[in-house]
Amino acid sequence: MSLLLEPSAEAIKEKQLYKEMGLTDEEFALAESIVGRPLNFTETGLFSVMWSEHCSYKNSKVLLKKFPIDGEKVLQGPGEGAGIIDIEDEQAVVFKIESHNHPSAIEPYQGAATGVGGILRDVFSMGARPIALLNSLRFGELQSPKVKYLFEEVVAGIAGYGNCIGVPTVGGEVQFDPCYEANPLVNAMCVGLIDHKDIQKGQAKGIGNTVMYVGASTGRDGIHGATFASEELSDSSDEKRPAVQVGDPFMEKLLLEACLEVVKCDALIGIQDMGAAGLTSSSAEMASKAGSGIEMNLDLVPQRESGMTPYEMMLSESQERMLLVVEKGREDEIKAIFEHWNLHAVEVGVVTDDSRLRLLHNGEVVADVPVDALAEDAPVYHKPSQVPAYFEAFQAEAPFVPDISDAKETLMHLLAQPTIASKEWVYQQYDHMVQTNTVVSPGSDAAVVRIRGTKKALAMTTDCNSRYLYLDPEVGGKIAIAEAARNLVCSGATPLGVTDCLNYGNPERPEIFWQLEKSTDGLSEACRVLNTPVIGGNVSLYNERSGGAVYPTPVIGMVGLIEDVSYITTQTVKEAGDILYVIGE
Amino acid sequence: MKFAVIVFPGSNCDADMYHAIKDGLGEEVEYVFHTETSLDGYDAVLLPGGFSHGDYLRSGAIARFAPIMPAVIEAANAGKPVLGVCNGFQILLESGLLPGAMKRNIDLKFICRNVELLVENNETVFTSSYNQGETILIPVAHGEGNYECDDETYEQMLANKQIVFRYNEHVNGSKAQIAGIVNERGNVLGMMPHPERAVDSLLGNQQGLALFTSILSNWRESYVTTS
Amino acid sequence: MYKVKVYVTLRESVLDPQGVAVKDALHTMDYEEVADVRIGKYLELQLEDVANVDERVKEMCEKLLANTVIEDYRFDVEEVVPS
Amino acid sequence: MYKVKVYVTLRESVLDPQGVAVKDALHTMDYEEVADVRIGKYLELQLEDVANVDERVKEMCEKLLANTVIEDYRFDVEEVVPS
Ligand SMILES: Nc1ncnc2c1ncn2[C@@H]1O[C@H](COP(=O)(O)OP(=O)(O)O)[C@@H](O)[C@H]1O
Repeated sequence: MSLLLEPSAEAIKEKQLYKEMGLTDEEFALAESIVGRPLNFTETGLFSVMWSEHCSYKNSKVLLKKFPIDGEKVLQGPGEGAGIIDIEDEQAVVFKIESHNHPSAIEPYQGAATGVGGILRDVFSMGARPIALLNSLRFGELQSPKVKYLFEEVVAGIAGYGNCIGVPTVGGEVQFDPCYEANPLVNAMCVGLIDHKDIQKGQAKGIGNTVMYVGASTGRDGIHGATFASEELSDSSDEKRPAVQVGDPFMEKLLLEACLEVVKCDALIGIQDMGAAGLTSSSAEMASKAGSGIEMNLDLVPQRESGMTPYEMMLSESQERMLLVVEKGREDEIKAIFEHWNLHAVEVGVVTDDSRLRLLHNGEVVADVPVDALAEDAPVYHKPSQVPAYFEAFQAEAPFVPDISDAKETLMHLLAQPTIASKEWVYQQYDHMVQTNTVVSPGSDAAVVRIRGTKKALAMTTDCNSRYLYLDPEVGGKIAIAEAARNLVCSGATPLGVTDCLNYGNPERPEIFWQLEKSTDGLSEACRVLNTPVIGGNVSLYNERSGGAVYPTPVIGMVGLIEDVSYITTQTVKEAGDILYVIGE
Repeated sequence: MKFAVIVFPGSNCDADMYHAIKDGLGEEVEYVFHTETSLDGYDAVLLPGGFSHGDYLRSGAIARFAPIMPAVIEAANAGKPVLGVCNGFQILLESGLLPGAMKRNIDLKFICRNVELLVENNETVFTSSYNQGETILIPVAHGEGNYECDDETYEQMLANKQIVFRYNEHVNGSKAQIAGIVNERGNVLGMMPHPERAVDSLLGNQQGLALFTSILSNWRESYVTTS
Repeated sequence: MYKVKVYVTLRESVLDPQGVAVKDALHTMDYEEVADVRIGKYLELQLEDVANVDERVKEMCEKLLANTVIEDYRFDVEEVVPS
Repeated sequence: MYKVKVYVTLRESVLDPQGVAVKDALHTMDYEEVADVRIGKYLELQLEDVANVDERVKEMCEKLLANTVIEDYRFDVEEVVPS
């Protein structure tokens, strides 16, 4: 859309155009009252994307508050790109999981690939070197050609990105169930390693400091991706094509190496990935966290296409971009580092003292709104909750007792289930060895990655049995945490903490909200008991199509510390004559 | 002995190669960025795996024009050992230091696992610590390792004993299951499998170490004879 | 018999990392005149005689050969008389 | 300005694994008429005005765009008048 064709403030209000961007009448009125005047098209766009569920957690905030987030070892809890936990010797582990469900449903290869790219940026924008990737995938039954296609392409996309950038994909899980037929789940997790002194925050501190843009130029791809992720999929979703981006892992590799050099330079004040809601979220959040404002001149933003409007630039989700705040006068030091990697860092704005996000374009102010309103003051909802009928029916049933006459046959039958069968086909496509630190490769309970130069290693796993959660979300939630912890302990590790990705249906339906409530209760309690604080995560709601929601699927990513590599244990039987024990009840 | 590991934009096994030399072999090693133009002072040159320039267009096609490449070619012509692994092999093919070309794996999928290799020629500076005909286990990790050359080239290589490693099984569709070849002079080796991933007992496989010890002992010998 | 040529290209607003890399490489090689490079796929199909050949090729493109979420396609059909 | 279209294809004697896979997929989808598929690259280049344009494009193909060990190439150069 050209600038001249953009609807006026009056038209947006009269024709309720904000609804198309995902804002309700009340939300639009609230935004208007905060700003104190009618909103133009760009400003309406800023609010709609920042107040989407994906960015604001407006429906899930009340539930996330229940998670235990503190612990003696937690250096960074939820709120930054990724959480951080101390592992002694001035080192720390950084990790986070994120969903890319909706893009993967529409363009599975690129959707999955850019999911990996995004989670990597979350970790290296903290200053950490990514040392491992994991993933958690859910599809319908493999009999359907469409599901096969999605499965093959998602796996190829994850492989394509991770292999190219050179971070080993060391673990994950795959589940097949009809409830994921139209709405596959693609969650990616990244684990990084950092020295305490290199820890970065995404903050725009210091009035007068320079805001710089690095990485790929901005195009019209992925405009409004965050809003798209906060809607139910429908048949017209396939038409929402611009919401899909193409990833460039090569660019990301250069960005990764350059950023890890930049974090060692004290001219750097803050750095944040341009993830969901791109320039909008990175600038508003960096300013809001620091209590400052940002003024940006959009004419200076590197653009891939001509004639881009402020709306398009601010909402684009082009991949492989970062926003930096740099000490005034020292921009050249930063530029030199990026140039070494053939990347250009561009000055696009300054940090201001008025707590506003002000955008200039062709010499005019095209948006001027309070940063806190965008970043923190999004409305918070506590949706109605109701026990689903199916749950009461299940509770009334007598416990199922399997009738097994031929144990061998039952075992063979179980092993033939795609969900249970070997996932070698998947992880053979992932380079799980690059960086030469993978001590335990995919195929065991948890993956183990040694920390070079020390005796330590990290164990990591992703887990969630969503059927248990469907049958009983509270107990199922506890089981998910306990399973992850057991996988780590069996590998020789002490669990350190959790990152979670809450994949659910439409929270506006009371039964779905009930699943969310109950399962977060269960997850929270298990985390408390096992002393594994939740240091970050992601929420993906509206995972349904034509009325059918996915099972409640809170994917748990857990990382544990192995103090000495000699403690590492694997799950395979070692020798004939060894004795088997059963521990527990 | 001093090794150079060339770092192209997009190389991602450069650190693995570095550690294989430093920690596995215990020799001197330095990174050399692709924008450098000299390899003076290095006794051997290593081109690591990865996705140089994203492997866009064709793997290795763009990297072969890097400013460092004339120095690599010079080192090869001077008889220094030059080893290209995976993407490094692809770059050696594209630059013409080795014959043939790479295509996508026959089943079009990236493949990462341990494979058995047959040491078909242990009379090279890279393989003298292996036994002739020995089978070794070395990991592969590639999407384009399907080696192709015309029959004439193949016959020539066979006659010159340029085929150094073959896969013991069908891995990627390579002509005659070729996994690694040397140039006529025998000082430039390109191979798809990653010996640098198999040098550390903690990771469960040290069968790649002999390749590096071969380079070292041959260098020592030549050093003794020439000086 | 038909000989069909299919051209699959990335949609205009879609990032083409390959094209950018090749352009940069050509610049380093002193082909400064190169202002833009876009890389797509070129497919040659041999088809046996069949009714509605254009219609069928269009279907193949939509369903398999192009990913219309990010790619455009066009094709030419040429009838060939087997010699 | 010139608009150049470059077609890079695997040599006929070289097996094309991608082409085979696409042919098989089309057969499974009941496009039985497909006798053969070959997959190559299609590049569109925009060039600024330059002398010896054909000569230069040929060089670019030989040096970078095609690997003549296994690939053939051809190209068309079209002069365009910038509007
Ligand atoms: N998507 C995936 N990516 C990488 N590894 C995977 C993936 N799915 C499964 N794996 C690996 O396969 C092994 C078995 O997985 P799974 O069947 O989920 O086992 P478990 O039930 O014991 O966790 C694990 O080591 C796991 O890491």
